Amino acid sequence: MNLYEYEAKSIFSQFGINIPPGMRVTKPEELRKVFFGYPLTLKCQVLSGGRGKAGGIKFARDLKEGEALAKQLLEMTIGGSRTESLLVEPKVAIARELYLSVTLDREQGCPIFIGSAEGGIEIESSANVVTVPIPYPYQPYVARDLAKRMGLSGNLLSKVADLATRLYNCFEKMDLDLAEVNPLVVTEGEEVVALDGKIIANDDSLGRQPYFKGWQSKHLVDLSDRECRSRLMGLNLVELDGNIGILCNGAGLTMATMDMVKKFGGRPATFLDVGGGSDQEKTLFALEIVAENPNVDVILLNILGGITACDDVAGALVNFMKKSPESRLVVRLRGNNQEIAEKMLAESGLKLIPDLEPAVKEAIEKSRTLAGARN
Amino acid sequence: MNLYEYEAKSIFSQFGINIPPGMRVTKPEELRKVFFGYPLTLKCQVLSGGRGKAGGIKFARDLKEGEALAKQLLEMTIGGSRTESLLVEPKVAIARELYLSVTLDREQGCPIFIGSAEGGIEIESSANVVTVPIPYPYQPYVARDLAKRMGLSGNLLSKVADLATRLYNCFEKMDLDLAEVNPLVVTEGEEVVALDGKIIANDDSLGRQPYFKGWQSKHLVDLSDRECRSRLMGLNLVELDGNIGILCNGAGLTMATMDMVKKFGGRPATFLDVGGGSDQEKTLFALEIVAENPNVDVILLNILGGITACDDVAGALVNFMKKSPESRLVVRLRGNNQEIAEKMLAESGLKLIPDLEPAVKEAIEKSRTLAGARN
Amino acid sequence: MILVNKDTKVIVQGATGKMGAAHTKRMLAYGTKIVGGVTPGKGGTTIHGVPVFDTVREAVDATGATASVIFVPPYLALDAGCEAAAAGIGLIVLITEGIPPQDTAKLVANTRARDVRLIGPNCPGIITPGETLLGILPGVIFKPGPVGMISRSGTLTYEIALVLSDAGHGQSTCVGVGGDPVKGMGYPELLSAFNDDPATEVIVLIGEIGGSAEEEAATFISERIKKPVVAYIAGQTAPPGKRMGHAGAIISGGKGTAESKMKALKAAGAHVATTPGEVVEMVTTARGQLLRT
Amino acid sequence: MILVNKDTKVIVQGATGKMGAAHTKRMLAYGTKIVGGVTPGKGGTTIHGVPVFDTVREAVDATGATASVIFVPPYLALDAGCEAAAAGIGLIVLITEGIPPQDTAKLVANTRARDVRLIGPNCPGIITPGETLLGILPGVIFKPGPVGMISRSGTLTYEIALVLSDAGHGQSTCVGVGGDPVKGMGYPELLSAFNDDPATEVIVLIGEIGGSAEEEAATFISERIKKPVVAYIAGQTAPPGKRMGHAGAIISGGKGTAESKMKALKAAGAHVATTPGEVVEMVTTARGQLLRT
Repeated sequence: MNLYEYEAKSIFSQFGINIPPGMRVTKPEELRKVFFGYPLTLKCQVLSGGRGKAGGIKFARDLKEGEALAKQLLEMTIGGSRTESLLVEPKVAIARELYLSVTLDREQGCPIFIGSAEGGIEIESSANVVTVPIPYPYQPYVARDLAKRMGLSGNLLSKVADLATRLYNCFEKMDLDLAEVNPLVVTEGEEVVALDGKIIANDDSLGRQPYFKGWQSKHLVDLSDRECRSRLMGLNLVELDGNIGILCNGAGLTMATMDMVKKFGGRPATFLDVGGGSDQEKTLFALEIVAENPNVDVILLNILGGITACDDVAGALVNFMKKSPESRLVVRLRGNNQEIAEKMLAESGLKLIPDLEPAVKEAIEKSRTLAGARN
Repeated sequence: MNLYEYEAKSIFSQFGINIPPGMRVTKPEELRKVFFGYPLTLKCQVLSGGRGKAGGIKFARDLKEGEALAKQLLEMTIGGSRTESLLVEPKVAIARELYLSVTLDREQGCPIFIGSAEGGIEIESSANVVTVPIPYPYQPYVARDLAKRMGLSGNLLSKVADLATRLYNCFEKMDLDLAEVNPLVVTEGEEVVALDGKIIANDDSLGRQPYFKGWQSKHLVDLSDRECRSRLMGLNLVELDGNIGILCNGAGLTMATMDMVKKFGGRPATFLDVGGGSDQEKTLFALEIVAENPNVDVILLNILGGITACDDVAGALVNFMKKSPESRLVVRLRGNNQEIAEKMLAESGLKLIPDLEPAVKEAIEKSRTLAGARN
Repeated sequence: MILVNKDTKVIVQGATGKMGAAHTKRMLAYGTKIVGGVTPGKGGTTIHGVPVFDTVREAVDATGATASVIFVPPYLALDAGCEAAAAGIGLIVLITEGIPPQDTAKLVANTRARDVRLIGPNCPGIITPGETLLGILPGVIFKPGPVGMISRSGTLTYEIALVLSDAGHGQSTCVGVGGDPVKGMGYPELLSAFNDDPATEVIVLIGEIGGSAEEEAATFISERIKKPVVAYIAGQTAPPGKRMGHAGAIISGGKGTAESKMKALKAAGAHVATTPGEVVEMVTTARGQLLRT
Repeated sequence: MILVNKDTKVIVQGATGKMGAAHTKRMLAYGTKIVGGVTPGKGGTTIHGVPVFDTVREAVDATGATASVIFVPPYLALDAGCEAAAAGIGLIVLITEGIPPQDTAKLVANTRARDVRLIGPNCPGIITPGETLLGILPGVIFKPGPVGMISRSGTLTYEIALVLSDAGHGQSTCVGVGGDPVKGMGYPELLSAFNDDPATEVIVLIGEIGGSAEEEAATFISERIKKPVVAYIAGQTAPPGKRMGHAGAIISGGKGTAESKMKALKAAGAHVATTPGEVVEMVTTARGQLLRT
């Protein structure tokens, strides 16, 4: 779950990380209540990246200019994401910019600090980046090692190391995937301040983080309505631009099926992993949400029963076909309780295809026919 | 720092450990405000042990009996410790009593759980005791291992294990030396409740435990006034029943000096470790607090300079002798800056003895003369 | 075969839960030596004829088990894994999906320090066909034979095992390492184990988009692996920036593409298939060449 | 000599603090090879001619130090100790007094897992007379010779070393293990090291009331130690239930008395003195016997 900058900063502040004074604004006239002086920085609150380049950050010298800019910024859409509000802060006198983040490193299997003596950058493409693996249990010397490797010294080393320790505490206590400060600025008064902040909360941990309770739905704004509803049902839906809706159990099998559809000349419309052990209700929901997409001509359901019992899937299919014609369906079903499933579906006239490659080819064939019929 | 039962239970409760409803009472008439029904348990709040045997726990069937008992209990002194208040609780219907504690095991160098399927006992003398070392970082399976070894099973195993995990969390987060529940009772309704609780907070950790800020002075009630004032100055004073006041730097040397005084026929009046690196002010305070004890005829100061600089000690002696005659003093002083110290003290006429055994013998000799003169 | 065989004594943590019980039954039916279940508070009962213990330590003491399959809920998995490691279990197969990745990282640190092998989490487990099954793989699909399989995916492994079995290529052992970004054993250790396993002729490596484990495996293959490797990467047509089902399956910052992985594996001398059907063809070719050499 | 000699390269953590600086100066004067100090934020400066680094890792990389003497404040000691261990320091001498004992327990777990030797906390350190000094012992008191000393006390060690030196019994190495209840190296490891040390003829063990370390040492002595051991226990007249200066020096529940320790040591064949003077006599006797045998 991606958080807005103002949310991330509020969390940082609770862990003792310096942030600039700030105010969230949803209407231009709220600027009158700003309790700190001009010039102001006005920043679009969006979940997408690249805000600065897109013109989502402006500076105002006085209230009049501020209100005009606020009006304009509040209407912006950046990278497909609508501006939720503005974060207004006094303009900071910057002596130096740094980069600092904590994330999990999948290859090393542990959290890492990422730091750079260069701030405000795209960290993936920067040369001056240092990383330090973080052992568990944490001790603050790891942050000092980081600050040292970032080339810092003196008081600045100690201040940045202290902030890095707080950032790690925040990362661990709040179960984050990413806690990033970019840029971390050193002010002309030698204060170390998180000028911009990004937090990605771990989705699997939301259930044990009371702070984030109820936050999920309002943070799925970069997903389509159907992707969003699927996520809230615990399903992983990705919408693509083709006409074959693909549903499978298991992420790898769904990807492989999608790849095969494409390879053999078809065009996938959805990637939908119904997950392992999914029940009848969930499978029905999955079928319906795929069918709902107006681009979908054919639904290719590919279930290889491991945890999933085929009869549960068949039950969902029987229900689905009460409302939707079986003619759009291509079903590959194999695994546990396969015989029961076949019996259940025999009555409906739905033919099961036991092997994947023929099923994929059948779905492509059917999609061409149906797409042709539609045009 | 020993805590009162009501303080310990309040902390337990903050960590999610079940405690009986309770009310602290400092006057008999406060019993009228009790918000739960009779019969009541009235318990003396004292820092010493053996409260039950000493008659410090009574049961009242009604308010009248309660007030009479409260009056009586509030006046009790148990093991030299005055009753601070009463803790009043409803009488619990007990199905079973257990024992549970967390403490540091010095030999294994780690915290341990101590448990027993027998409660309300002197744990040192009980046969049914099991201990489980606690690895760091903590995981709750350790508490289940404990509950299993205590011979528990079923729901009770899970409930006691859960409580043990909370007790450990309390022990770790609050920097305790001991977190003890004795007895831990299973009620007739199968609830697991901490019926009595004992906490010893670690003295060296008080500085980082804001919860305990300002608590120390009111919890030194089992010490004499002089022991208490010394503790607040960071000095370790133990008062004994002899007439030779012993001050040394270092615990081992102080004990060894005390042992030698006794062995050669003297009677130690104080054990005072002025600690390593102690400054002039602290040393002067130490000399004065020893001199203040009316039983002290002779002061034996034994300083072997490691961290301690002899000239600092000499400075304290010079100041001390402005108010107190040097005739009561026997000083053994050796180590860093010894020559400067000798020079400083030469003017006062105080003779320094370089070796310990002669100094001890001199002190004993002098104590006999002075004790004789006094009688 | 690697890691497990018919004599491996196995306990199931979370054996009395819905999923744990169902798969305990299936594993027993497959022939797995399940010697105990562990559910705190249920000690003394039985599940499908297997004794249930309150703690892993008790189960290990009573049965001599050396492996554990874990089905506990996600927030209890770190505790369960540490319990197994502390009780002397040498191989942990962690099936649970949805574990907070920081918990997994802590468990990985714990098992590494104790030299305990961890498979998973979010994985289907291990099968040595005809001998034993630790996890949730559908036993009927797998046949004994000379193909060693390592995979980040569950059902895709079944799919490929199915077409391999149908084509007469049975498997020595199949290991599903799981789809999470942070996990226990990875490709190098398992490639190395298959390389040393006399029962394995050909190694099939099933990867997917996200991370750089396949690129690292490629380096390892070129340096250390003597046996033929057939690789397949899922997500060749996945759009960037989207999480494709598995927590670990995401192309981010231009990294973790199927293209990059396939290129690295090809450069390392592996045979790289684009469909499950091609995997079968390449295994057939590789085994044919082995017979000739 | 054990643990350290004149070639041991030493860093001082907290070298720029008041106490750290004073003892860095004394150690240098004694001849200790202090190759660096560590104080975060003071890197690039010097203290008594020794370069100061920001981190232990940097200091170790630059100097090849293998030992560290720590003088940081109590609540920073766990961090400093872990830093030293992680940077490859093999011997940590932790002088700091007043460390929360749970922090010490965590540091002990960390150093044990890494096979790092930890002396202390709340200890005077180690001296190999005439060679090197790591800590705060007053060098002038100690003389080279064949007596190995292990002690839970600081100044009492100086006292006994003083009377031994005066009587012509110099010391191979003296180790103050510290007065805290939880600590790093204890009697058995050090007894064993002295037993194996060709430069040590007689071992002097200085214990005190509290705990059962001396009783365990007695068992170890009777089973493993071939050299004569002279033991002295402080607190023979200490009242029960009172903490005698050291956090660890307390007789509680009837346990930890000097009587019990002296009895156990006598039974193990050690010579047990009741005053420092008797220690000298017993060492003289033991060395005399060694000469005759």
